[in-house]
Amino acid sequence: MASPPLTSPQAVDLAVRVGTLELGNPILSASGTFGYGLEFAHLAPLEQFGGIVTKGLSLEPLLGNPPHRICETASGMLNSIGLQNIGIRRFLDQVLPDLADYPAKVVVNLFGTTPDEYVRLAELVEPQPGIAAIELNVSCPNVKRGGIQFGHDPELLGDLVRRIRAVTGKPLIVKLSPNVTTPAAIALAARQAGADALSAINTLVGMAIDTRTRRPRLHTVKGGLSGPAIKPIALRIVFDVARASGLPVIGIGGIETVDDVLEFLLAGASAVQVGTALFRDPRTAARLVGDLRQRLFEDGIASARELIGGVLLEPGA
Amino acid sequence: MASPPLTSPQAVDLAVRVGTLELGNPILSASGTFGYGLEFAHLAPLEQFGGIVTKGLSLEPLLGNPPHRICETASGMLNSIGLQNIGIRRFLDQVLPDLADYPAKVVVNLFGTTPDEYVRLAELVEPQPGIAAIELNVSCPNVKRGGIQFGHDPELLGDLVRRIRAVTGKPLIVKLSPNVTTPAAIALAARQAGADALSAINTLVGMAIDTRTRRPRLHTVKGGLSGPAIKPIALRIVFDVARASGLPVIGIGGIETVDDVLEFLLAGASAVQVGTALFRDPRTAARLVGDLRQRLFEDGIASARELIGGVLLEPGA
Amino acid sequence: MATRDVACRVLGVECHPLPYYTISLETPPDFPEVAPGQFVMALADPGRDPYLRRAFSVFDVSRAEGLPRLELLGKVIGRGTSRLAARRVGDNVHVLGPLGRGFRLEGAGRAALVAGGVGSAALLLLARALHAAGSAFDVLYGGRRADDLACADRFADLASGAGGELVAVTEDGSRGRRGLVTEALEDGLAASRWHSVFTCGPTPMMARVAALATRHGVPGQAALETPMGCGYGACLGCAVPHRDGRFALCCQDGPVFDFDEVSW
Amino acid sequence: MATRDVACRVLGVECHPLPYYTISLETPPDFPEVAPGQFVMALADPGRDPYLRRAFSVFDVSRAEGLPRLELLGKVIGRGTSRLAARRVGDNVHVLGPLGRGFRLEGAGRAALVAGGVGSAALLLLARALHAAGSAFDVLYGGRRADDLACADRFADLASGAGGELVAVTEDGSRGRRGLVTEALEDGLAASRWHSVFTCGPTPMMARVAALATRHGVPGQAALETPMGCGYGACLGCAVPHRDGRFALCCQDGPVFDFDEVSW
Ligand SMILES: Cc1cc2nc3c(=O)[nH]c(=O)nc-3n(C[C@H](O)[C@H](O)[C@H](O)COP(=O)(O)OP(=O)(O)OC[C@H]3O[C@@H](n4cnc5c(N)ncnc54)[C@H](O)[C@@H]3O)c2cc1C
Ligand SMILES: Cc1cc2nc3c(=O)[nH]c(=O)nc-3n(C[C@H](O)[C@H](O)[C@H](O)COP(=O)(O)OP(=O)(O)OC[C@H]3O[C@@H](n4cnc5c(N)ncnc54)[C@H](O)[C@@H]3O)c2cc1C
Ligand SMILES: Cc1cc2nc3c(=O)[nH]c(=O)nc-3n(C[C@H](O)[C@H](O)[C@H](O)COP(=O)(O)O)c2cc1C
Ligand SMILES: Cc1cc2nc3c(=O)[nH]c(=O)nc-3n(C[C@H](O)[C@H](O)[C@H](O)COP(=O)(O)O)c2cc1C
Ligand code: FES
Ligand code: FES
Repeated sequence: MASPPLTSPQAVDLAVRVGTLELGNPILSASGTFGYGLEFAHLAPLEQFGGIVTKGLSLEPLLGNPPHRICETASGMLNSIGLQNIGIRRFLDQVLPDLADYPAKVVVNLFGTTPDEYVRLAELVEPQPGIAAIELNVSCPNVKRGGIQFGHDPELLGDLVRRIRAVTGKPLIVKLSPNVTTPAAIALAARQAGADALSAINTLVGMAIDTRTRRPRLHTVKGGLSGPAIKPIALRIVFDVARASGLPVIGIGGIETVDDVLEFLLAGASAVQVGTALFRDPRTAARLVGDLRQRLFEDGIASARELIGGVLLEPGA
Repeated sequence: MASPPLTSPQAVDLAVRVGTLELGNPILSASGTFGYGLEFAHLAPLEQFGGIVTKGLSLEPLLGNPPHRICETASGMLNSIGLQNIGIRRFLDQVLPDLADYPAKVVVNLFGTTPDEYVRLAELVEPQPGIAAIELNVSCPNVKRGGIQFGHDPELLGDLVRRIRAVTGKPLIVKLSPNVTTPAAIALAARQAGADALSAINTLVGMAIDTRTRRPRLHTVKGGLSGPAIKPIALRIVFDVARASGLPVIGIGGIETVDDVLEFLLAGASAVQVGTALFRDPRTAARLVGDLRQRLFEDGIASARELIGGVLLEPGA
Repeated sequence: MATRDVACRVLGVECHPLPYYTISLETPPDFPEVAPGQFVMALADPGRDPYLRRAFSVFDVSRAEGLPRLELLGKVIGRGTSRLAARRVGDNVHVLGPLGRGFRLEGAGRAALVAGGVGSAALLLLARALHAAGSAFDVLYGGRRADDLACADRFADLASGAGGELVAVTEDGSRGRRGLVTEALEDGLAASRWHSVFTCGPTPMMARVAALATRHGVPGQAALETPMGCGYGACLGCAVPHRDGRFALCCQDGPVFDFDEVSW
Repeated sequence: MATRDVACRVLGVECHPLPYYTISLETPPDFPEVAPGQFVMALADPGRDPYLRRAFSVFDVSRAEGLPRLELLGKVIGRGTSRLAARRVGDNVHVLGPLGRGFRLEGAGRAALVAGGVGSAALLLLARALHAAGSAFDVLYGGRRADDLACADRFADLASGAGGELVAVTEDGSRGRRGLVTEALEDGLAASRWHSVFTCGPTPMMARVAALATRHGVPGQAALETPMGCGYGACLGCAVPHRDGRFALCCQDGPVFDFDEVSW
């Protein structure tokens, strides 16, 4: 490498950008896996996070699904929380002000069941200087269009993103569902509709049955699979959508070790989100920041940005 | 239960049918994970298998992909063998005759890159009394239709199955790809085109990168994910396609324990195939037959057939 | 709320007999005080099988050579509990805790502690606290058979030292009274023996305990069990249907709930 | 081909020092004879992390109290090798083996055994066999530093007992000759010291060894390493590019190949 030798781990530059979103380091907490962040400040050094993606927020508070909501599977878990959240207004009034004390960038994860709901959410978020970016959870069924998920249809997705784009100047990140034949087609539609970035992946639809009771392990029968089990799928989708869309991508799915972070950056991610691993160990995200710094130092890599998309392919691949 | 009490594990009836395919028990080896069966008779008691699904067979022998072809992932593995096989003719001439010595039913797994190839394969298989059923691997790109996978397009799939149906009276099993938005739509197309049964799932497309070398861990960059990691996804797809199509289904994906077998039967599978677990332990399939017998005995269940589709759902689910 | 995430050295594993076992862990000196009914999330093995931690009530605490010790009472059920049982002296177990809201002792009066099998794990510290506070209590300890009443003698000593007794109940009659522990409870409630009831065990048992106590106008608390993804409020996986129609979090709002908080 | 799948009791784990270790396993009495260069697939832990077995050359075999013992030489790299290193006396390790095609000794003449690091694991039984056959041989044992030459003394004893010697080579010069083991090989080949070469180590090293031997007209065999899903021919994951344009299976056609079989 041509760069001057690094004198210490502190000399490593971890800053990355995801489009216009600038992050002190590429490690964020994933939506729905670390609440609104603040609640867990006693368990994890929030100030070290590159960013915090909030629990999914809707216009009105949601109570969520009845139990059972989770079960463990091989190297992963299924969840069907039912998008329980405090609602956008309470978030803006009661949580956001305190989050301002942390250098971590705040990304709000938004979802609705009609485009109007998404637009209204974006309008409420737009004037808030404390919010650095919007992540759209599009793995929700559009109630007006017969319940097809927004994220499963390029046209539906394109219309949705266009309408939100019209009301916000904040970096707009579309979170991709892995449960589609061609994620790249959805990614292209997002780009054409004005999205600034993508995040991938949300959970895969799965199921488990308790053979003693013969009942599904989740009240809702099916739920979302997350954790290390899904990492290979996530990595493939990040690789594909980064190449197909040219948009910056935030990689998500089973990230737990610094090697996982490097894999996603090499595959084309500009940053990553850590989800299920936080349940196992709330300090995972902060640990990864330190481990990444140390690893790049040891490998003589001056900036995390050097890794992005750096996977070496045979000519023609 | 109304049935008379079981006097011994031997009294449990393990026989199942998958459409017109009758099996002594519901445990088969999965395609590509136990060769042509015979090679491993010294390591596993083949005679206990309900059936053996052969390595995928094509008209001409295939050499397969250059290394690396596999890598381990969390509770699973990626493979990109490249469908290496000895070709249908050598199989029929040199392997099939010896397989006749075993009570396990022989299911041939067939693939091609044009519908004509598939039809030709089915024609060669049709006169063979030693072959109990055909399983179609439709996770191959149709070279004539721009490389879209047969299994990703209901229309393409329907055309393919119709043509094969026309030349064979053997039970015809369509093996579903999990890499689609709506497996149920593919299942319906298979049914309408005359398939007798479905098997699900094939592997999920995934990827892994060696962070030391920055190279993909597989020569082909992407590969198929299998093993316990994918079980929740497989179970969901089995549940969905069994209900949507009404066809009998053979469940595949991460099966390793008797609880896994029960889960798949309860979700709607009439039989199961064991794949990756055979790599870890070649005796897995035979062990599962014994464990299933013992478990049903302990639970006082007279026949494995009682379990099929027996998951208990809340009203309305 | 002081919660720590610490590596604890295994001091010993004892079988009572299997599937029941106790494991003693040496914690760092500054490990916080544990309230009766609180729990820890334990990671027995650095590997991914199982991937998530498992919740364990803090069965007992002690001090030796200045270092606090935690004792957990486990029952081998699946992957998590068997991993923990397989630890050996000198191994490390990672522990996040103490977590959750424990039992509230105010106004307990003469109390019934109703344990179902390994549910007793949540009740020993409570028995100690009642004993220390000079409150009388009985321990109703139920199981299928004698072996299910692991560490019953510890409860017997504490109860008799506090002017109460251990009432052992087994379904097969192999120890103590034959029948269900809830039958013993019902008899005592009918005789107005207790001012309060504390329980931990299988959910159907606890629901029955709560119904019986409520019918007799006796207040009480239950230490609930739900699947838990994190134990500290992040996953929202541990929903408990609350009487008010909302969902409480077992790990944060509980695991101990008043009988009348829960929509059983 | 006799292959068994057996649970073996761990008799001991020794560090040489870490990351290198040897583990001794007690096999059932009827465990088959192991040929030099053969390997086993070991499952160190009943859990799923890692999920697949790992291949280990059989480093040594012995007999004690009538029971055959296997010794494996491991280097801690990732999840599989560290699990195995963490086993304790009395634990069980599942072993499928012996597997594969070992070294062919006919016409070895005076031989060079070229080991790179933990690749030495495949060469000790070979050294024993040559010693027993009265063939002279030298062992060229290379590594980064002295610690990488685990169990070098065993090789030294065997080699000197057979009229040869151990040539230790380290990149940092901390033991023996400074440099690469292939340089030592080249010198000996130039001096026509050997009739055959046997090697195991990192693939680039073996490729160089094969190229050098071939250039000097000396035949040889290499014990190759590839990722292995099953070790017994089922997964087709262990492809080795063959000179004839096809793919050989490392686990079945190898792991030992003649230098001129492999498309390096
Ligand atoms: C607050 C709290 C405190 C707890 N305290 C303790 C404690 O002190 N000691 C203790 O041993 N456990 C305790 N548990 C339960 C413990 O955390 C585990 O969830 C439980 O033991 C099963 O974990 P596992 O990994 O062994 O089984 P898993 O592998 O997670 O599951 C095993 C299988 O068994 C089934 N299963 C679950 N429960 C039972 C059951 N009771 N009987 C039969 N099958 C069952 C599951 O459906 C699953 O199929 C507590 C739980 C909570 C929430
Ligand atoms: C026929 C055969 C015989 C073998 N004999 C032995 C033996 O006797 N002793 C022994 O210790 N091993 C032996 N191996 C290798 C062993 O089977 C493991 O594959 C290897 O040690 C890594 O396994 P792991 O689970 O520790 O690492 P994994 O968790 O599987 O991989 C760890 C990581 O390290 C990387 N990696 C792989 N190899 C190396 C390396 N050499 N240096 C640095 N990083 C690496 C991988 O890319 C991966 O990212 C043999 C392999 C074969 C095929
Ligand atoms: C319990 C739980 C709740 C989640 N809630 C949300 C959510 O509200 N909105 C969202 O976009 N994703 C949600 N996710 C998905 C995660 O943000 C993430 O995309 C996924 O879990 C994969 O990452 P992981 O494997 O690191 O967990 C949730 C995941 C889990 C496990
Ligand atoms: C190494 C390997 C090779 C495979 N080859 C084939 C094949 O030739 N044809 C096919 O239809 N499926 C093939 N499969 C897919 C399996 O039959 C099975 O659908 C999949 O692995 C999921 O099951 P499992 O998790 O039990 O392995 C292969 C899988 C593996 C792991
Ligand atoms: S266990 Fe995760 S919120 Fe309670
Ligand atoms: S390792 Fe599976 S075929 Fe060789």
